[in-house]
Amino acid sequence: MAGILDFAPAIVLLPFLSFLIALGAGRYMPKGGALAGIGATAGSFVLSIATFFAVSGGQTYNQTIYTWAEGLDAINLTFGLLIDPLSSMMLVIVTLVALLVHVFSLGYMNDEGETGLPRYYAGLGLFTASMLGFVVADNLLMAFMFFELVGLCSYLLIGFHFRQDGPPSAAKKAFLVTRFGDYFFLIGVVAVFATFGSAAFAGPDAFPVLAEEALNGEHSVNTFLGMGEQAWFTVVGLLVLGGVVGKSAQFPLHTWLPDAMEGPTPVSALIHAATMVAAGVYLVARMYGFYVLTPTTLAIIALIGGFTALFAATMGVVKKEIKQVLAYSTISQYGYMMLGLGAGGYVAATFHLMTHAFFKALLFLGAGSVIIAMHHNENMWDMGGLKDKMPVTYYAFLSGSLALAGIVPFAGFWSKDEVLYETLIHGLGGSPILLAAYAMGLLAVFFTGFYTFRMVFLTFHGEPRSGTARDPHGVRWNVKGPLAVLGVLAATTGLVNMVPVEKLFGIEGIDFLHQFLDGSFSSLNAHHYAELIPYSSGYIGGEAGTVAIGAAVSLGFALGGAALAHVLYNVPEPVEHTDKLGSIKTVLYNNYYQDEYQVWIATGVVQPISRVLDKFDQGIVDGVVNGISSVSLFAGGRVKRIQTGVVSNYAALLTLGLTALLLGLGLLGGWFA
Amino acid sequence: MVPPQYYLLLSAAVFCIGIFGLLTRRNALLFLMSVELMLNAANINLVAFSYYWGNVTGQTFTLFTLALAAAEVAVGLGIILVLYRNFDGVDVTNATTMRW
Amino acid sequence: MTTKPQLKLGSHLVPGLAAVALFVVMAVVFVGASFPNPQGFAEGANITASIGYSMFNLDFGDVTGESFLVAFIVIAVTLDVALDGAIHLARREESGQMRTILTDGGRELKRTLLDSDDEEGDH
Amino acid sequence: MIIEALIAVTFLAALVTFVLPDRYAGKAAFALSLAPVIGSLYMWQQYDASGNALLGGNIAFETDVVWLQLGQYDLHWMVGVDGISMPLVVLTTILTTLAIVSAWTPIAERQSQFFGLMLLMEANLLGVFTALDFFVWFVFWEAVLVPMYFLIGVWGGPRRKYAAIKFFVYTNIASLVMFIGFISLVFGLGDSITSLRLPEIAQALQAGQLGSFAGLSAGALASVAFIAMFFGFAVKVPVAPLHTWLPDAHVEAPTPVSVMLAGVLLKMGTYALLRFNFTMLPETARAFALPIALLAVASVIYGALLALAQQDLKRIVAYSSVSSMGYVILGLIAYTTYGVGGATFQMVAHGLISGLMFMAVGVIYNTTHTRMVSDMSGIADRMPVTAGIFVAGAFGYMGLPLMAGFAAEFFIFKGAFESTVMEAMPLFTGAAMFGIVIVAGYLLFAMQRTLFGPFRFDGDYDVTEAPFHDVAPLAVLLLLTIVLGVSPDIFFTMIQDAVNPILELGGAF
Repeated sequence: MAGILDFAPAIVLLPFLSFLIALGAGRYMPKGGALAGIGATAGSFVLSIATFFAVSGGQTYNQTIYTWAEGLDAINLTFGLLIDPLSSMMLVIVTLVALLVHVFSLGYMNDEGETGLPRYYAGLGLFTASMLGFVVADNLLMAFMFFELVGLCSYLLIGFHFRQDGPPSAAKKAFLVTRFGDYFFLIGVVAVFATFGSAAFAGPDAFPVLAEEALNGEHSVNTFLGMGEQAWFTVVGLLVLGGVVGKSAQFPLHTWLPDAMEGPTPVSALIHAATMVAAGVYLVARMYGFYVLTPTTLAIIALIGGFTALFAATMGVVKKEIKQVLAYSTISQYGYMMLGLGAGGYVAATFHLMTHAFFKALLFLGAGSVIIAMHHNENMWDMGGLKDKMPVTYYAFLSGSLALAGIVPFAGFWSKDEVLYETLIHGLGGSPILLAAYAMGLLAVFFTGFYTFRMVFLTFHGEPRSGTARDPHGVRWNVKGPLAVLGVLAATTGLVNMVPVEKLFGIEGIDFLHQFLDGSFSSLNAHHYAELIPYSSGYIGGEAGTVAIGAAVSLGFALGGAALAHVLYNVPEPVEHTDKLGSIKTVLYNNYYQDEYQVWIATGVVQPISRVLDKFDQGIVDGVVNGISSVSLFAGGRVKRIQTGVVSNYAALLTLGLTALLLGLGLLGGWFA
Repeated sequence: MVPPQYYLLLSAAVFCIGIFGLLTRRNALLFLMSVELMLNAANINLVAFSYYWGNVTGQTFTLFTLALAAAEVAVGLGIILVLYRNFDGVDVTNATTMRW
Repeated sequence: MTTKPQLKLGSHLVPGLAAVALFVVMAVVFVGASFPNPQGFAEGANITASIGYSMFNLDFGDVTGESFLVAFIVIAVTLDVALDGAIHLARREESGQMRTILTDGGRELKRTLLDSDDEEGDH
Repeated sequence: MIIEALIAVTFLAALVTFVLPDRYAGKAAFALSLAPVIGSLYMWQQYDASGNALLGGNIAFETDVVWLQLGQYDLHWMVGVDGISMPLVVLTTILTTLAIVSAWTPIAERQSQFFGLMLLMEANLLGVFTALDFFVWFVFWEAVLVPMYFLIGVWGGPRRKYAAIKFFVYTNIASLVMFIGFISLVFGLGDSITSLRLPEIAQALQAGQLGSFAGLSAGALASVAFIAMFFGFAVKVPVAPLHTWLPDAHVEAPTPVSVMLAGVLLKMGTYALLRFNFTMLPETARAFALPIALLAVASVIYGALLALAQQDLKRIVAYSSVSSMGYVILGLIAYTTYGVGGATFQMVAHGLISGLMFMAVGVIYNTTHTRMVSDMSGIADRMPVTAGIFVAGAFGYMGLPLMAGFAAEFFIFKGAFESTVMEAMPLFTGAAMFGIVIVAGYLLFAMQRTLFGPFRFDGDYDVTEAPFHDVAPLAVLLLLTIVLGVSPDIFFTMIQDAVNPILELGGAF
């Protein structure tokens, strides 16, 4: 297993190869280049598993493999690989989900007779390669570069059906909103380079380590705009956070994710559930050593996370299309992860990241199979009663929903509960902001439970409400296979880190994920972060007591939400209860008018400014230039009049000229006095 | 001995009368006359200074200017003839085509 | 009903003021100028003869002076040319279109050239 | 000797093309233009210069011959190449050849004269980038305008005469002002220099030989000369308020001429700025850091916002050239390795990318005969390959990583952020960086309206995929952009080697 880490670059290059193959020879290959994609992702998956075991054996790998720009008297800009528990875990997640999505795409795209398959699989291949490149990046610049490439692939894949009007504008919106976030991220990257001179995550000159030493006063770093070191690190942290908020669709920049549902469902599953949206949270986890040093930034992250969780969950309640509900649930779940990171729960957030990747991918693929059955009609009110016609999809979907809602044995419960637990104990330990965030997170659990089961009951339970719902179009193994695999994963991944069980029943050593994440470089492991977090933890009735109470409360809320949904929607003829909300429904349905105000900023503010500028430019700047030329033309016209053609005038001018000359010379020469 | 200023004054007067004629008249023939006048003003100067320097060059030169004046009038009359033919009249203000 | 000549006064005399102005300036200058006494000629010097001699580069004359032989020849040629020019200008044409020196500011030439050019078609 | 050969061959090629019959002119011009390409690649392969040509570095392929006496100064024919001019020479030759190939379809009449003028312009451009004596340089600098005037004026669009005259007069006045600035500098140096060779002048200035001239003290003279030269070159760059000739010239010029105009002619301005203003008068440059940085940021944001309001595809790309050139100015004033090096790299990168974008717009124009965004939509449906390359080029323009645009822009941002020229430099850099969001905005918006959505076209031409020889130059340019993006070190090391001596002067370290 030792040499396996040298094959790490292959993980990234295999999907890139499949991209080239699909792009070049896709037309001539059976299934439009899908096989190349499946082969590549399978290869990467195997390699990732091998890397995973090598890393859990205590190995780590941090090598620079390519010098991008060699600075003669300045620092070099390089690409390198950093394989440690966090990145190997993420490698496994991304490659597994990518593989399953590729297989699923056979069913979703090929069988449905889509055209342009080579372009689709090329896009998927490039996306997987860029995402893996981002995961293994060893410095902030490489991370930013692949961060942007991932944004490009999401643009290409959302806009796959470019012949209609919807997808291209959704793709444009997605790219622009994330680009706005990446603007701040780019300033952050440049600021880190300027402040620390290097942007490496790990190794001797890693910038989190330099920041830590700078704060302890061991050596000085150049700060800018006259700020002190602490203030400047907070600013840099917030700048990078801009990119994270954009990519992980957190509160202000979340509007692109629901529109991104215009893309094919496997794309939504891969990109907008499991991997790309996770890039932001992964980035914060990657440079957590830097964020931990600045408590204000952590508090802001926690607040954004908590608020987004609640905010998105409320919007998910009233949606009609199955994919819209899942989109808002994704935003909400990533809110939890940000909450976990903000509250100092590094392991909790990473745990939720992993479990969420599986069950959300499962839910999206389940939705995909339902959409195939419903001939691409996503409206839940036309579905109903699919339970007995699509058993495999139903049970997998159910396991995913239970995980999402956070019901005990399923993965979602353990990870979400741990996030809330960390927030609670650090909140009690004397930071009221975390308590507020905890409250928002808790409330969101109730809404999550409600909309999840509302979705399940509307789609699978009750009487079929439309013709297609009565005899849905069957799905083949390539759809059911991935669903089954993910269904099992959604149920079992919780066992990896059952903290409450460990604390309540005192069974030491079952928090495998915690130990796993401790095996990294000294500056990157969970233990090191635990020491640095600025919160102290307070308990009500001892540690075990708080765990029990926390778990009970969150489970209670989840079950409450589920029960409400059961009461309202688990009836043969469910009716639109959300109308009772009246005006609140319209506000929720229109997503608190977030879309409108962002579109207004783009079209209502920026475009008129540019039109005014254009008129200014044409009128005044160009006017001045043309003005100067017209002055000379006008002057020419005037002077021309002197030449009248009459000889006497010329004689007169001559005489006057002579007189003036004589006068002038006379005055100068002193002839007169 | 008459000091040269007065000769200069005389020639200036004659010269300006010539110009006055040139500026105010509209008949091309009178232009010629005025020009003659101006030329002779110059001759007055020449002779005056010939006397002033006690050198005969001035006077010899005057002879040449007289000859030249004759040549000039000859050509002038030719031009006036053509002017008359083209613009049926010797009124100078009608012939305004010699411009941009 | 005598038709005695009247002095035609009026606005056409305004340009004349330029001439008057010129005279005034010159007059002021000349009056203010101061010249030493003129040398004048020797008593009884035969000036006319001297002019004659200086005309033909002979320097026997009582009064010195430059020689003008070249000028003499040139002025002779000039007079001949002037004479021919005058006759040519004055000649009334007998045959066809009179190709005299055009004084129409080149309009005729331009019209003939451009018309022919326009018919060729635009470029 | 190679540089003289290169220029001579290009001149000969131009003459030969002039006399060829129109039918063969296109193909022959392409064949003939391969010679300078091979020549420049050979030069690049043999390249062995180190340090800055003006500051005593050893110059590659240098020839220095006295050929004229002009009073106190004897004029040298001095040509040579260093890290800054080598990439630009290679860029010029490659871009001209590709522009010639892309001209086969659109240029339908008087082809021989068209291609002759293109090669003539290339020869002059090579002269500009290799000349190291002011007299020779200025001759080539003015000579470039003549072919460009005719190329725009004869083969251009409806308002071509207005655009050509405006371009010519505007640039000419600018070079006049620049000339006055430089000559006052030369006179200020008095008799401490015996020739107009740029290295000699630069080193004399560096040694503080600048005396007073025309009543101005040395410092004031330096500032006046700097401002005059900056104005002269800023028109060519173009910098924000002086840019109004660019959109007209681009819109009216035929596509291959636009490619050359955006690809290489704009770089003459920035190259000259680097050679004259920022190498010879570093202290004055640093004294003017604030206004120059303001102009740079204004160019970026103003150019980008204007592009957002345009309806004509070519005007969009033209205004975004103004915006990209603003980055170069920001990089130059930063006086750090990555700043000035990045600026020089951006000259090459922008040359390739704007060339690609103009060609792509041109290829679409060849079939649809319209560039108005509102006249057409869904072009990707009928022209998939061209649309694909257009999208890739647009993303390259937006600064997508692993493409040359990003490399250049990142270097400039990094260099400008950490620059010690001014306290507020990070703020300026942050403001300028907002340009990447606006660029993404209008390019995506334009692509969405023209390429995507259901196919609709008002004109009566049948829109079909472009022929191979139109798409091939596009593919070559895209490939070059990616290669330069993945490994910018091809040129970047060479550029840094030439740029670092300037920085020591500017006291940046």
